[in-house]
Amino acid sequence: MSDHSDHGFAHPQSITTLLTVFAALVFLTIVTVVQASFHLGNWEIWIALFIASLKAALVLYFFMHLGHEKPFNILVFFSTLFFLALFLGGTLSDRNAYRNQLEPDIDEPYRSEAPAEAAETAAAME
Amino acid sequence: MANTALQADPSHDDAGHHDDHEHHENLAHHFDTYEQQFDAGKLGIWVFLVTEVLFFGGLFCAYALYRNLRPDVFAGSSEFLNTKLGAINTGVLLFSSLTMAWGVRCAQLRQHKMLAGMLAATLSCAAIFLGVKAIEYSHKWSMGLLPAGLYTYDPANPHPAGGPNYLLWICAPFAIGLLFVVGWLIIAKIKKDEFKVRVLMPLTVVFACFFVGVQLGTILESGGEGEHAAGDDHHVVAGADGHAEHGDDHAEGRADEHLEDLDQPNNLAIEKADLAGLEVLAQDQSNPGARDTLEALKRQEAVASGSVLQGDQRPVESPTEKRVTATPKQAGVFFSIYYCMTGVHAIHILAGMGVMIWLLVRATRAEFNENYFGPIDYVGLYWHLVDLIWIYLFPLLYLIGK
Amino acid sequence: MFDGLFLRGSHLLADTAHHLWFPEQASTYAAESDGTYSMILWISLAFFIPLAILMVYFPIKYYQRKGGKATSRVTHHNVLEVTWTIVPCIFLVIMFVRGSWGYLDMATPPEGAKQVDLTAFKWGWSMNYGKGAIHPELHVVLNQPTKVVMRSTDVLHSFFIPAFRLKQDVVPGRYITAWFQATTPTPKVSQEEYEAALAAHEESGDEVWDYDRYQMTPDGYRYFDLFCAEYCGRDHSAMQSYVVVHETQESWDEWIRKISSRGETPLAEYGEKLYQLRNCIGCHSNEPNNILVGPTFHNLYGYERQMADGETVLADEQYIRESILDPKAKVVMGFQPQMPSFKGQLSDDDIASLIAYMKTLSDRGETASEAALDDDAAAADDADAAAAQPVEAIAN
Amino acid sequence: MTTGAATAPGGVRDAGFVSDNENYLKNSSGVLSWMFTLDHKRIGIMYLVGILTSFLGGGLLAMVIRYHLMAPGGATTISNDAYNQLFTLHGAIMVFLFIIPSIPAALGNFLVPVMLGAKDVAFPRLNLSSFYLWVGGAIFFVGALLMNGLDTGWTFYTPYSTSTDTSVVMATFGAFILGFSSIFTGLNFIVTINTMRPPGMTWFRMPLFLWATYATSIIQVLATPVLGITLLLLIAENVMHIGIFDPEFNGDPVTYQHFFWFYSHPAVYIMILPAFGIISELISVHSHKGIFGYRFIAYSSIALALLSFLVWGHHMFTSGMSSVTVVIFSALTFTVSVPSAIKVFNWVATMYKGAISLTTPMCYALAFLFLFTIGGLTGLFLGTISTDLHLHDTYFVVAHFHYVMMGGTVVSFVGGLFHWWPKMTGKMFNEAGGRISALIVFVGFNLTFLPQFLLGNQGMPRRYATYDPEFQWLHQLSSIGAFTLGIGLLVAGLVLLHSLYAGRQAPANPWGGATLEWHCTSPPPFYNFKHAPVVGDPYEFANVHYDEATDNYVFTELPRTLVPEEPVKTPTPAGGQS
Repeated sequence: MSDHSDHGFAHPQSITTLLTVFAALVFLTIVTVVQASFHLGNWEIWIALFIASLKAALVLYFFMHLGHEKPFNILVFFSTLFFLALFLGGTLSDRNAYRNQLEPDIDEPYRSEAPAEAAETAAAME
Repeated sequence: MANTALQADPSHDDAGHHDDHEHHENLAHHFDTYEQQFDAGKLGIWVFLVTEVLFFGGLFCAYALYRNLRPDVFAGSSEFLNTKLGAINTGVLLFSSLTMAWGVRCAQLRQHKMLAGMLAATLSCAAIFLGVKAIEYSHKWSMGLLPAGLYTYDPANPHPAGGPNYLLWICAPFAIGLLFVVGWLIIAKIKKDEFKVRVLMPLTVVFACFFVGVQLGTILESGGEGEHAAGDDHHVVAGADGHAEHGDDHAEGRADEHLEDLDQPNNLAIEKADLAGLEVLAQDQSNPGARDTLEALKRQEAVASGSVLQGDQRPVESPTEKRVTATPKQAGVFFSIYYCMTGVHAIHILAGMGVMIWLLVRATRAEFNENYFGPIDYVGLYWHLVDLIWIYLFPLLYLIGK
Repeated sequence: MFDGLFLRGSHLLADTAHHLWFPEQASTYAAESDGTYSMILWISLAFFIPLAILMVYFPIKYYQRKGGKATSRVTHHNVLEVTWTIVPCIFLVIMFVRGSWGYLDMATPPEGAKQVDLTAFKWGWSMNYGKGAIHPELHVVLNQPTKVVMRSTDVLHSFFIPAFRLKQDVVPGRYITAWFQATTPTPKVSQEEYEAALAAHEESGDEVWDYDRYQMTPDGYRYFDLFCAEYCGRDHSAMQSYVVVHETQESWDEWIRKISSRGETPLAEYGEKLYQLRNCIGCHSNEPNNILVGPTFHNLYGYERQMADGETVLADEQYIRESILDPKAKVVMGFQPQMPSFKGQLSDDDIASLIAYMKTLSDRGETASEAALDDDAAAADDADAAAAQPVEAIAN
Repeated sequence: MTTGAATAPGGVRDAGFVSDNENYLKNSSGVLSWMFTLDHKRIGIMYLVGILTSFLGGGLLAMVIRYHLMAPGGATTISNDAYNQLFTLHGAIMVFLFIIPSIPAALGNFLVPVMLGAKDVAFPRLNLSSFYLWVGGAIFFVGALLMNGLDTGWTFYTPYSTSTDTSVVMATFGAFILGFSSIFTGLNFIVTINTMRPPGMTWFRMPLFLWATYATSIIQVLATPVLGITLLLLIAENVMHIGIFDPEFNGDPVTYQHFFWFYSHPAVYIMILPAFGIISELISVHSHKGIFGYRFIAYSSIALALLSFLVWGHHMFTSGMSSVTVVIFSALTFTVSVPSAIKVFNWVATMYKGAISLTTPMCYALAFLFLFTIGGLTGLFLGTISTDLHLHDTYFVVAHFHYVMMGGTVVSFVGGLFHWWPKMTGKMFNEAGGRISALIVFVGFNLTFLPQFLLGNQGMPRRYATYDPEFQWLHQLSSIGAFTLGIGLLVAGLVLLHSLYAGRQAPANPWGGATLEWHCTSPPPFYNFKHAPVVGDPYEFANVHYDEATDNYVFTELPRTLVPEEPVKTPTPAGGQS
C-alpha cells in the first residue's frame, strides 16, 4: 500500500459524479422553494423534510462517500439518527401529552395574574 | 487460536518523539501503517460528526416543540425571513460542498495547486455565506426582532431610528482581517517570500468575498423591498401572536395595524379573539386552568368596560393590566430558536474556516498525497455535515407558511 | 451490620404506625404505596441475604496465601447464567405492574372531588378554598376526595405530604392536579392543651406560631407535615405547611368561616394576622434593621422611599396598595423585583387592613391618619382614594 | 532505581525494573515535559492529581454539610443561602470535576493503551487537550465559586437557574467545557479500541475493563453533546431570555428536565460502568481465577450503555410528565437492572473455588459488592412509580445514589487505584494500612447512608438546610458516619502518599494478574512495552506463578511461543519520501 502507483486506500471520485450531484442538489433546492409557495397545509412540512432528506442523502452518499465507507463507520453514523429519534420522540410525545395543562395565557407574564384566585374573588363578590 | 505478538519496530524501542519524522513523514509514532492512521482518523471524525448531529439535535428538538405548540406564530414570524437570502445561501453552501469534495479528490491525486484552489473556493463561499448572514442579522436586530427577552419589535414602527449600526460591528472584524492580510501580502511581495504570497493571495480573496456577500445581501434585501412591505403587514401577525388574520393585501394589513394601535390602551380584543377557543377548552372538565382563565378574562373584560362594579362599588383598574396585553413573547421564541440554530451553525462555519486556512497552508506546502490526505478528508466530512444541517435549517426556518 | 438494620426495619414494618420506618398512613394511597414498598423490600432481601452470605463466606472459605492456585477453572455455565437473568426479570415485571397500577389509580381525580386551588411561591403555600377563603394551611375533610389544582408563581416547587405518600411538582406556566383521600383525621386537641399552648405562645413572644413545638395548628388541630420537595432557593427548607384532616364537613365549614372574614376584628389587628397568614412575614420583617428579601415594614408608612430608577416616592396608602397589586411597578432601591402580585388574592378590605397594620409599625403612621385608625369607614375611604388614582400614571 | 532487567526464573522477560531513561516517569524531566507531554500515562497521572484535588474539595464541603446538619436549625452559623451553595458545589464538583472523569480519564488513560497492547491512544494531542479542557472547566467552576457562588443544585433546574443572581452562566460554561473534555476522552477510547488493537487482541480477548471503558465511551460520545446544547441554551436563557426553558417567556421547565436528563441519566452510567470494569479485574486477579461468564459481563456492559438512553424519565416521575410517559419510563427503567444484576452474580460466582488473597484492592472490591448491591436494590423502590411518589427528592434518593456513586464508583476507584498504584508509580504501599482504610471506609459509609434511607422513608426532603426536630437523631448518626468515612479516605490517601517516598520497589506483577499491563515493567517504559507482549487470554491464571524471592508473579510455561510465527509486518515508509 505504500506503493505510489496505485491510490492505496484512497478512492478518488470522478469529476462527473461530483458535478452531477451538485446539479441535482441545486435542482432540489429550487423544487423546495417552489413547493413552499403552494399551501399544502400539514403536508407542507413533511414534503419539505422529504426533499431535505433527499438532498442530505445525496451529500452523504457521494460527497461524504458513505458508499465506500467501512460498515462500522456507517453504523456509527446511523446510530446517531436512532438516538436522535429517541430523544426527540421522548421529549415531544411527553410535551404533547401534557399540553392541555399549559396555562392558556402562557404568553403573558405568569406572575402578573392569578386566574384561579381572580375567578374565586369574582365569585365571592357577586 | 493464532498467537501473534505485537510487532515491534526496533526504531521505536528507544523512547523519543522526534526520530519518527525523519523516517516516515506524517506517520505518528504510535501508528504502524498509514492505513491504520487513516482509519483511526476516519472513525474519529465520524464519531465527532455523531456528537455534532446530537448537539444540533437539541436545537431541532426545541424547534419541534415550539412549532408544534404554536404553528401559527411560527408561520407568521417566518415571514420576516427573506427566502431569497436563504436560497442564495443554500446555493453557496452547496457549491462549497462541491469544491470541498473536489478538493479531497485533488489531494488523493496529488494535484497540489488545484487543491489549494479548491480550498480557497470553499473558503470564499463560506465568507459569502457569512456576508449574507451579516445582512440578515443586522437587519433584524435593527428592527428589534430579537430573542424573547430582548424582543422590541413594534408593528407600528418597524424601523426605529437610531440604535447602533449592527452591520458595521459585524463587518469590523472582517475588515480588520482583510487589511491585515493585504498588508502582510504586500510585505511578503516586497520581501519576495514566494510561499507566503501563495498563501496570502487566496486569503485576500476570501476576506474580500465576505464583502461580496454583504453586497449581495444588500441588493437582494432592497430588491425585495416590495415584498418587504408586504412583510410589514405580517408584522402584525407576529406582533399579535398570530391571532389576527394574515393580511395578504397591503391595505388590509395597514388596517389591521391601525386596529392594533387603537386597541393598545386596554387591548382586550386579543383576549376576545381567543375566548372562543378557550371556551371549547374550558368545557373539558379536566382542564380547570382553561375554565378559570376564561372566567378571569371575562371578569377582566367586564371590569374594564365598567359594567360590573366591585365590592366597594367602584371599578378597580389593575395597574398590571397594561403589561398583560399583547406581549410579543411568542414571536420572540421563534427568533430565539432562529438565532440559536443559525448562530450555532455560523459558529461552525467560522470554525470550519479556521481549520481550512490551516489546510490551505499545508496544501500550499504540498503535504498531501494518496497516503496522507486524511486531514482534507476529515475537514471535508465536517464541512459537508455543516452543509447538511443547513439543508434542513433552510426549509424549516425560511419556507414555512410562505 | 446493615443486615441487622434492615431486619430490624422490616420488623417495624409490621407496625406501620411506628414512625421509625414510615410516617403514619393517612390516605387511601398510603396503604398501596407501603404495600408495594414492603413487597419490594422482601424481594430485595430474598436476593440480598444469600448474596451477602456468599460474599462473606467465599473470601473466608477460599482464602489462600500468596501463590495459591484456584481449585476450579470454570469459566461459564450457561444454564446458571440464563437462570439468573430470567428469574430477576419475573420479579421486575411484578414490581412494575404493581407500582404502575397504584399510580394509574392516582392519576385521574374522581368526579366530584372537592377542589382546592393551591399557589406555591417563594417560600410559602397559599390554599384558596373559594369565596375569598385563602389560608396557608391545607384543610380537608376525612374520607372525601380532594383535588388540588396547583400553580407556581415563580420557580419549581413540589407538593409533598409524607403521610399521604403523595408528591407532585408544581411547575410555573402549568396547572397540575393532584388528588387524595385522607383516611386518618387530625383531631382537635383538648381545650386545656390548646389553652396551655396559647399561653406558652403568648409567653414566648414569638411572632409566628411554632407548629413543631406545640404539635398543633394555631387553631388547635393536630396536623400532618406538608413539605416543598423541589429545591427552590434560600428558604426551601422553611417552605412548609400543615395539613389538617377534619372529621366532619361541619368542622371544616366552621374553620372556613373563621378564616374567611375579618368580622369584628379591628383593621390593624386583622392586618397583622394577614401579615403572618399570607406570608408577608417571609420577606418583610416588622423590625428595624432586619432586612429580609424585601424592605422592612418598620417605619415604612409615611416615609420617602428611594426607587431603583432614582425616583423618590412617598409611601402612602396609594403606594402601598400599588406595591401589593403590582409589585414591579416601583421597586425600592437595593431590592430585586421578586414579589409576586397579590391581585385577586387580597380583597380591598384585606389591603386596607394591611395598610392599617403598617401604620402601627411606623412612627409617622398615627400622625398621618389618626382618624383612619379610629374609624374603619375612613380607612376604607383612604383605600378608595388610592384606587381612584389614574391607572396610566401608576403603570408607567 | 535499579537498572537492568531482573530476569526471573522460567525464562520470563520484563519481570524486573526498567532503567531511568526508559521509565515513563523519568525519561524526561521538568515541568514543561509534563505540561506538553503526549504520553497517555503522564496525562493519566495529571488527570489523577486533578481529580483527587477536586475530590478533596468536594469531600471537605460534604464534611461541612454533614456538620451543619447535626442540629435541626443548623449546627453552624451558616445561612440557608450558604448551605445551598455548599450542597450545590459539593454536587457539581463531585459530578462534573471528579466522578465523570475519575475512572475513564485518570485510570482509563493510563490503562487502556497498556491493556490493549498499543503504544498510545489514537489521538494523543486530543488527549492532552481534553486534560486542559478539564482544567479550563475547573477554572470556571472555581471562578463561579469566587464570584457569586452557585446555588442551583448541580442540575441547574430552570426557572430557578434563570432567576438566581449567582454565577450560573459561569458555572454552566464550565460544565459545557467539561463536556467537551469528556467527549474527547470517549472519542479517543472508541477509536483506540477499534483501530489500535494489535494482532491477536480480538474483541473477546480484551480485558473487561476495556469493555467497560468502551461502553462508557459510547455514552460519553452520544449523550454529552445533548448536555452541551442544553447548557448553551441555558446560558442563552440567562443572558437574553430565549424563552425555551423559562416559563416567564413561554418556555417549559419540564422540557429542560428532559434535555438535562437525556444526558444525565446516561451520565450515571458514565460514572458506574468503568467501576464495573475495575471490579471485574479486581475480583478475578485477586481470586486468581478466570472471570465467570466473561461474555455475559461484556455484553451486559454494552447493553447497559444502550439501555441507559431509554430511561431518563425516571428522574421526572413527579415533575409533571404525562402519566403515560411515566409508566413507559418506569417499564424501561426496570430493564437496566437486569444487566447490573447479572454482573453481581457473576462476580460472586468468580470467587467460588478461587484462591482469594485479601489484599487491599480485594477488600475494596468486596466492599463494593456489598454497597453496590444495596445501591442497586434500593433503586427498585425508586423505579416503581407508586413508591417513588413518596421517596422521590427525599433522603432515600440521596442515600441510593451515594450507595451507587460513592459506594460503587468511588470505592472501586480507590480499589483500582490501590490495584494499579504499583504499576503507575513503581512503589508498593503498606498493605496493613490499606486494609484498615478499607474497613474504616466500609463502616463509615454504611453509618452515613443507611440512616438516610430511614430519613427518606419518613419523608425528609433533600436539600434542606434546616429540618424538623424528629429527624435529628438519624441526621446525627449520619454525620458521625460521614466523619468516619472521611477519616477512612484520609488514611487511604496517607497510605498511598507514604508509599511514594517509603514504599519498596514494586515488581512487574505484584498481584498475579494476567492482563497485558502486568507484562510490562513497573512503571512501564515510555512506549509501554520494551518487547512485544504475548496476547493471550486475559483471565488465564494457570501459567502465572508466585516467585517468593522477588515477591513477584511470573509467567511460566507459556503455552505459546514467544516469537510470533508469522513474519512481522513492519511499517514501511511511503515509498520514496517527498
